[in-house]
Amino acid sequence: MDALLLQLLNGLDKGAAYALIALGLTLVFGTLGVVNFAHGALFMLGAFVAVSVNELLTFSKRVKDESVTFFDAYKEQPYLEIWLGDFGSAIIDWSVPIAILAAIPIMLLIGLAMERGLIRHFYKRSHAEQILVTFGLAIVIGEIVKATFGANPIPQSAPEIVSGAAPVGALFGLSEALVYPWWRLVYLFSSLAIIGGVFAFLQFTTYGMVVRAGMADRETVGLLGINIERRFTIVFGIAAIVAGVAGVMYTPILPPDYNLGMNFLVLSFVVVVVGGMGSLPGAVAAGFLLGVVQSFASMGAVKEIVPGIDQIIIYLIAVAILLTRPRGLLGRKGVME
Amino acid sequence: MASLTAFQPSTPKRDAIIMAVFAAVVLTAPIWLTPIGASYPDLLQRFAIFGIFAIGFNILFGLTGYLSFGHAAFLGVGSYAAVWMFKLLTMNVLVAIAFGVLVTALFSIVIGYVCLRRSGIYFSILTLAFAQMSYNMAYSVLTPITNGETALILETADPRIIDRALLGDAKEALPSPSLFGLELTGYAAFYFCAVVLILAFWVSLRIFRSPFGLKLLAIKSNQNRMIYTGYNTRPYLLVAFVISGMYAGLAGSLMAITDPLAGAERMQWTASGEVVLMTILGGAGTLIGPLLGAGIIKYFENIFSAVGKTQLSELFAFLPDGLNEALVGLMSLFVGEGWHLTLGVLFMLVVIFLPGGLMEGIKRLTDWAKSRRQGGETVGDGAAHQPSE
Amino acid sequence: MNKGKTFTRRTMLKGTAIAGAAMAAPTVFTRGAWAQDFRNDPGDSSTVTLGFNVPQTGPYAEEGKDELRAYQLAVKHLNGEGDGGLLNTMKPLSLKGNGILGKKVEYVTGDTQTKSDAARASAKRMIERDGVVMVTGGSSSGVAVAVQSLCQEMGVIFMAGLTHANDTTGKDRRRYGFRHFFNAHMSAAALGPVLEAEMGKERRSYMLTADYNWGWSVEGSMTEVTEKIGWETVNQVRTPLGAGDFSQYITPVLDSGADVLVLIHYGKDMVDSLTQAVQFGLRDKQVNGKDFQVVVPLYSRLMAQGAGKNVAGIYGSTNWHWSLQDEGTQAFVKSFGQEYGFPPSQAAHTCYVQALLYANAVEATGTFYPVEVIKFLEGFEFDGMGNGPTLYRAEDHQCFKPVLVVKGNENPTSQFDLLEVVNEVPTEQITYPHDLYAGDLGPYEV
Amino acid sequence: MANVVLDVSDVNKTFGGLQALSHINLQIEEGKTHAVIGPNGAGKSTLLNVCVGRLAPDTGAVMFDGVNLTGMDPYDINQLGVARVFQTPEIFLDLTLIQNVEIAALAKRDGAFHFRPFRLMYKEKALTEEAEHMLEDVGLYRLKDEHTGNLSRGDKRRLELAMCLVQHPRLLLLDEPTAGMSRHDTNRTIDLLKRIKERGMTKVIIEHDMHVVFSLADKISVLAQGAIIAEGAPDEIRGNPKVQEAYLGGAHV
Repeated sequence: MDALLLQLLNGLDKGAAYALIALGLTLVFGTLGVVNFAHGALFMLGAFVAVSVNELLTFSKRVKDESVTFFDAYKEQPYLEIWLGDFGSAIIDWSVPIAILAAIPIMLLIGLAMERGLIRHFYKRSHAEQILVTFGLAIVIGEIVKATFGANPIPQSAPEIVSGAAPVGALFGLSEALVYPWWRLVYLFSSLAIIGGVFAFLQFTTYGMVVRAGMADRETVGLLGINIERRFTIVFGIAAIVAGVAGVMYTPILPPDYNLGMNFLVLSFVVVVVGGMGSLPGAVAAGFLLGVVQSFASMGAVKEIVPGIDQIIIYLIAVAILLTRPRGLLGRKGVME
Repeated sequence: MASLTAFQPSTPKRDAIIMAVFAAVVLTAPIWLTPIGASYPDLLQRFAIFGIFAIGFNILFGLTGYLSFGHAAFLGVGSYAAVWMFKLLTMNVLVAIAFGVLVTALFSIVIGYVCLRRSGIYFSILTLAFAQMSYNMAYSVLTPITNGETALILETADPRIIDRALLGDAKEALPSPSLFGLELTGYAAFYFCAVVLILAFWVSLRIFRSPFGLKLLAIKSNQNRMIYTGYNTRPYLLVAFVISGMYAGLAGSLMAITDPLAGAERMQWTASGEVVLMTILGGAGTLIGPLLGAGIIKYFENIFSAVGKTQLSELFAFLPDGLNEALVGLMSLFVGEGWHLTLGVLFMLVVIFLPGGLMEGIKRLTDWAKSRRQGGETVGDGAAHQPSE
Repeated sequence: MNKGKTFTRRTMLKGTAIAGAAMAAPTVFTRGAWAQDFRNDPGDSSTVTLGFNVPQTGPYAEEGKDELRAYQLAVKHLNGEGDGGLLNTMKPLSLKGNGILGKKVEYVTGDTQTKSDAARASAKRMIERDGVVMVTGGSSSGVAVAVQSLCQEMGVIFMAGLTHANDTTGKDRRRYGFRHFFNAHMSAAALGPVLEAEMGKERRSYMLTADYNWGWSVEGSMTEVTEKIGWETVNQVRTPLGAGDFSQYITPVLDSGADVLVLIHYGKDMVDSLTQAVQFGLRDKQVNGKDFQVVVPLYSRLMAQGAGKNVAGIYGSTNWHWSLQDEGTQAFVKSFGQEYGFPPSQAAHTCYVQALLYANAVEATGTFYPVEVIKFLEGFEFDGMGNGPTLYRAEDHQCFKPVLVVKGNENPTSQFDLLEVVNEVPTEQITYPHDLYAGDLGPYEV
Repeated sequence: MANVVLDVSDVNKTFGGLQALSHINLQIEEGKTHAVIGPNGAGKSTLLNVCVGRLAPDTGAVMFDGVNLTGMDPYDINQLGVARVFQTPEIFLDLTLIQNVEIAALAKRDGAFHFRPFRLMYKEKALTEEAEHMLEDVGLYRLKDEHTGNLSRGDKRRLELAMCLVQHPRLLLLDEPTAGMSRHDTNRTIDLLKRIKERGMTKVIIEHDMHVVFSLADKISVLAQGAIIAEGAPDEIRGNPKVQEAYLGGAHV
């Protein structure tokens, strides 16, 4: 029972990551009609915003380690700590949450630049060409990050107070042994909040209503004299922010490297399509569904029955859903069929 | 040029010329590729093999518009099947090819039958899912068949039933794949691949020029109209899918022939993505484009990745020191470990400036050249495209 | 490098297409003529080319970069430039610091991408186009085995880089392949006594294993050794390569009753799974009245860097570490550190040593003829290369030398001071019979 | 009485509670041109879709020449000799005009599926000639090697018609063949359809434009709210008060 609960949490956690990336992917697709293979790169860039913020905050005074003679080895002490003492340490400790704040404007800018500079010229081009150009862009972004930060993963840590394991079991009157990392809980709930925020934005603001109407029938809304293009540019920015913030929040769980985006890209495409092209709730539902299924398939009891099932379960479920439901969970008719 | 770049009516004479030029270009590749450092057997073989792979992929994607994101699975299956033939029966390459293509055909019938129940991106993701499942299983649970991460390789202790029966016990050394006694290594293997490539290209040309090919193109253009015009499109798509899968299987067997090893990463999504990129880069739906795309990507992968700072400074040695260093520093971002960057930039440039791929660029170039020559000639040339009157 | 090849590459780079055409065609016919000789004989050329095949893209790109640095350093030292590095400490030494057999050493590089196919393609390019006499490098066992068998077929010597699976010199050993790096069996044998001393005889272990050959090979060796000291294996779970999020494999550990987690992952997988295991509070846990422990059988400093402070107090084994105090290590760290400004990784070390060992063997035998070089290396005993007295065992081409057991440093004094050496396990303890992992080296002449 | 080619008997079709077709009975006689008219939303297109197998009726049957079409695939229905022109032209963009017609001719000759990859298009002389004649027939011959994307709407419609005609169907279904055309184009299309009529081809036309209907039809059925409210020769329909009512004062009539 405890094991099942933990796996459910794991699955939701994983699902939250899939859902956040898929959400942006499907938003961009639904509004702009662009298949964006560089979306994973936005996630990765977000993670490296966290890395950069951390490096800025821990800019250090270096004390040479005299015992090492053949090269310069340093004991580093961040200037923030030297100048501000404990307060400085606290700031550094909170570098990931600070990076989330920083990521919002940075990712918005990156998103807008990407849309203005490249993506908008590809609205009317074939999906094949969109794939090629955005794939090229993803490679270029990845290589630039590699050249700047190296290929090795760079660890980030969550603030001290949320870095340990939460006694979930004790809180809910279950087994004492039942613990779950605080940061993963924070991540899960923040993701839910972000997803809720995006939906609320689309549901309750006039801006969002126009965007939704545009997703449903672009031409008609265009005929109403509303400048869809500009609004869609903003949508791209929002997608970039969502992906970027997801990336920042994921760094304490997964030390980022330049390949991070590519690793998530394929899975998030599967998620989007399983959810149904052009459907936001579909993408979110599929994200959580696949995450949870993947977790449960990894349990020892399941693997004993079907060895290696955890390696293929996502694809198996994807195939099953696509064969029983022609347009995924909630896809609209005629979109990319 | 038009009959090369687009689906245009052609004439037997014109096609004969295309075939002759193509064969000549392929067979002389070791000579004209020398100046760019690409003339050594392994890369030449790779050009031919990935050319076949891309040509086959283009029969599906270029003609029907169905974008498979899992074609590498067929490449891998073809390789595994061929290596198993080497291990179990004989080192004769024809047996390996026949078996490799046969197994891939069966495999692609099953996968095609399932995936073609959907279209568009749903089809793409279905193919991707099957390929990823194949890859993941080949890497782990199927290790007894695939030898997992290490890749399936030949052993001196392999049974090779036919060879042993005919030639007695093998020598101590590993045998090489051979064509009735002719060892296929180095340039011999390249020429073998080249001949297969020419045949594969010929088949693809015939398909492009056939009523069957025309129908596939019509499916891409308007499947609804096809159905109301009296066509059952599903079997057409399945046949195209299987043919294209068999091309991949053929390429896979050839990979096993030129290098008797089959590894799981051949089936990974990145490998499937690579052939998609090759085809789009060169120009989907054109005869030559996919080949061109395959050549360029393989060239970058094998040559650019091997250029280091030393070679660069040799190259710019004629420049003054400061300039030399600056240029070498800049260029070294794009070669060696930076070859991915070059590839990414190339993708973007091609799509931005040449919608329709490299063949579009070539077409524009020839059109421009023609229009420069003079108006009258262009008209005469245009008439040659339309022989049906 | 002979004259023709220099010409080829220059022409390629300068894009001039003149005489190159004459090159390729004749090769078809002359190939047969080399047969009684050997492939890529440098002959009268004043230079000789080595092929450095390392991962430049993909998950081990950082390690590959370090390997390449080591090779470039080795080339410098072989040619008598720089401070000479291990040429000063190696015993017995035949090298003279004037290249190999008086020929200046040049090199070509390639990208293995950590894929068997790509690695073989790039090795073939080196052999077919660039005419290398030896191929070396790599950062995974799959690549090592693939390239090794290729080199056997081509008759070119392969000096493996970082490869840890037993297969490389076990089931898949080859006459033309040599491994200086240690292997899974040795890791386990070295860790056994240390784990017993540090954690006691009554432990319950839980293993998470990367689901491919290397992982299985370590899993097998670790199980054998830990059960021999009395530990109980609670469970062994295989995880897909590159899973990223390992939480679904870690949570079952929590209430399994295990008190030791053995993480059989390498590279990015190890960084991820260790980071996540620590987040799940495993390091702070008490089970069966004991502190919960984590063991990482194959450790590297680059990985420790990726996992950050999570490595503190975690045991593992490594082939070599820069903080060793012997003469060889000091000499190597000195030249590497002065050249690049930071200490070499174990991958860099093994690659550097492999390059020197090959060169030394050629110098000693007086010929590039691979059969003679192989015969020299088989059973070759040497010292002063940073690992103490070492034997290249003839039967399986595996080096035998002491193995280091290390622990993640709790209080690092600098950014490189991530691992502390706990024990240097002597060679006798980790030696095993050569037919324990049966394999066939194959013939000398191919 | 002439031979009945298409026999629609008691067909019902509902979409989620909305009765799109109710108890439709329709007999199309061989060689006649039968028009189905009615206001928007009357169920004309649904009726057509039932006839070509795109929609399956809830109850009732559609018989073509003694064969029950219910549940048949559209391509099989076409192979029986039923061709359809769509309301918005459905042609093969990206291909040339001649190729469009050739594909249609191939369907007639080779059937629903035919795999001979080594035949060559440029050796199909007879087929090409037939297609060229057809294009000549509809007045598009001079554009035969153009890509269809550049055609005007009227030309596209004519091309689609040529694609249907080249198959020599026994029954031709036309969904508003002149919708969106200029008067000039409309008249040309009427002329074309009249010529076909002379060849004795059976046609069902769905049309808004009364000018077209009365120029062509031998018999007219009037559909309103899913039911046939009147049927008869053009003159009978013209004077029918129910029809006038259905058309809101019958401004067109």
